[in-house]
Amino acid sequence: MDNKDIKILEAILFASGEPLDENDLKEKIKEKNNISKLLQEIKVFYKNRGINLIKTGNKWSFRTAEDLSDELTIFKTQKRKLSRAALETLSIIAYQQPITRSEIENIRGVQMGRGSLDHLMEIGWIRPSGRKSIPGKPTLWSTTDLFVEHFGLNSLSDLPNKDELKASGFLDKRAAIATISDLAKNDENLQSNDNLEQDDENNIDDFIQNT
Amino acid sequence: MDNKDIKILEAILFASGEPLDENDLKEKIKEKNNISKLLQEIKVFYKNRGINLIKTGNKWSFRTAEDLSDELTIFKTQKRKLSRAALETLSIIAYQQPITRSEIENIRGVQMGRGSLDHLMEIGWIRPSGRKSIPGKPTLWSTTDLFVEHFGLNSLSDLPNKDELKASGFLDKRAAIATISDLAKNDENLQSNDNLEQDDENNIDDFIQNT
Amino acid sequence: MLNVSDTEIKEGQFNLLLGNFEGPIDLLLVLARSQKVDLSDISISELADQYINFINQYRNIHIEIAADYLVMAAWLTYLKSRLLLPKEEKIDEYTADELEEALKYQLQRLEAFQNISKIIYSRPLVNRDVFYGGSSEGLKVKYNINYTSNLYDLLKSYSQILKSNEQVKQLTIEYSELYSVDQAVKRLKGIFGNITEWTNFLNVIPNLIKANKTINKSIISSNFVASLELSKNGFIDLKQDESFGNIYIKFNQYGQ
Repeated sequence: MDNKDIKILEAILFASGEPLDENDLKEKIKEKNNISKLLQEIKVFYKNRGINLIKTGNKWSFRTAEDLSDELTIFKTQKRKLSRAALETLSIIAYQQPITRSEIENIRGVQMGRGSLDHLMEIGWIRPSGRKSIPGKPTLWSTTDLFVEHFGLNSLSDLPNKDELKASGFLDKRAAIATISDLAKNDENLQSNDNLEQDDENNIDDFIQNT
Repeated sequence: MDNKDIKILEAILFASGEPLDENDLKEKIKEKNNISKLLQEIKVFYKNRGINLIKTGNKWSFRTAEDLSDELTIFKTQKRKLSRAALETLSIIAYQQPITRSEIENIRGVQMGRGSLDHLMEIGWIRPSGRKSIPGKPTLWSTTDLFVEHFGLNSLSDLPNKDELKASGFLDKRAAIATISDLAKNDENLQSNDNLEQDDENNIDDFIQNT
Repeated sequence: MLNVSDTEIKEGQFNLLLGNFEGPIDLLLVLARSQKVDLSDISISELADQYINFINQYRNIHIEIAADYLVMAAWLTYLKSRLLLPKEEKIDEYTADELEEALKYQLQRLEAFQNISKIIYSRPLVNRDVFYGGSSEGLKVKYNINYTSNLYDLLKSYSQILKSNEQVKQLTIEYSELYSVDQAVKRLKGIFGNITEWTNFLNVIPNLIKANKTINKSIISSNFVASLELSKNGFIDLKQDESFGNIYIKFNQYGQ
């Protein structure tokens, strides 16, 4: 192989040890217009080796091959397992983003376990991404680039079984059993009917609005 | 290439990032007697690539091709976390901007270390934004667009308000032990509030960190 | 993964069991799977029975059950009764069929996401299954400092400030004018003789001090709790003819 550009790309990707943006890689080579083709060539070259070239989002990196997971457990640094709740919450956000907390709760049929969202955010897999224009302007949550990278996805459209879920109507943000909570609310209303009106002491302590 | 042993050797040499003893490598593969032959094969395979397999003494390692070292400089980012003091100052400015230095000190209950604001300004996350019309005309501080961008926000109004912080688990009092260590950290912080930067000693585990 | 078998229920670990579920719908889903048919074919009426039995058995061993589980039990009872009725006029804004459909949808959707979350987590994860590596030895390296503090750190930091500012420095417990259950029990015992006929509960409680709603509420609720206590001990009888209807109270002359 005599292509100097390929050698340069390999060396940089190898030495950096972290995903690199295609645009930054371009800067390093001569035939800048060839960048995609060259990267593709390298990818093919390593296809069946112990190291693979992977693209996630717009970034490229060398990683150990997927099928060697069992042989490489010595390198494993993941210490804690995600809870089932956190994992379900993460998947719902991934497929339904951007989504509000109460929409997530509606799907799971349970109030968000404490720590779920902040925990996922601490790991760096989700982020707030704007607010929904409904009363209360609740925060919308989305996944991050790090999520895409960590789960080895090319992009969000690469999420497994997405079409299937869509076809089944499970990606509609339909409040399925809003009816249940409606009922619960009705009960509340009936109970407090005996002219004991509730004080409207809502606890809104909205810091941003105060400032 | 169908040789699993070769794949394993490549992956281990790649992931470890440092020279490995031939005898240790032997342990990881099936055809232990083949080790020298396999390593030789890999060496030949990478001969003209951007990455070479090198033997020094009895140890093997991948490194970038020698003929590239002269012309290639790569940039690596050194990751650093803000000190707790700087982070607190920044978060107060983010939520309460525009705000004066003494107002920040008031909220934190501690005098601001010299250079705290300068440091944040140097990074480019805060900027002076006019003066407050009270005696002394103190400078008011606000966050910059770069701040919004770095923290992955669409706009400042994306910052969760107090109720949302609570709902997302940020205001949870966790285990008693955590609370005690938080208190301990508070003390620490009071003692060393001049200490602006702190190295990567964050508690987020490597799973998250190493990427 | 979660297996609710009878044996599990009979053995002592039962009281830990509810903690295995992520809420009522999750429990329902596990029960539904035990019917071993496609989720769209499950019998909602049977499912309602299963759920209510489960909750009742659970309650025998472990009194505290989160309110949302109880709300679900009540709702299922309601749904079941609606399903049993002949298909008649619309009583409510939803027909029984619509409610049944909505429940099935909710179950199927949750199941879909539970499966997805397993699929996603079984993907090759960085630092669990696949690894970055490499070494920059041999290349010239220049470093730029990159501050990695992220939004999480920022919010955490701000939350710490909010928390520490909220910490109560000194706690003073103020005198409460709320009406206590003890007071109510004493008072009700004092007027037993007068309540020989069924009397509206609201008529036996002291005049409400209209100025303060909170105190009014406390009077009503402590009298209600007191009357439950007294009826449990056999001093009085209580009755209510319909849901949310008036509550009637009567002295039980055969009581202690």
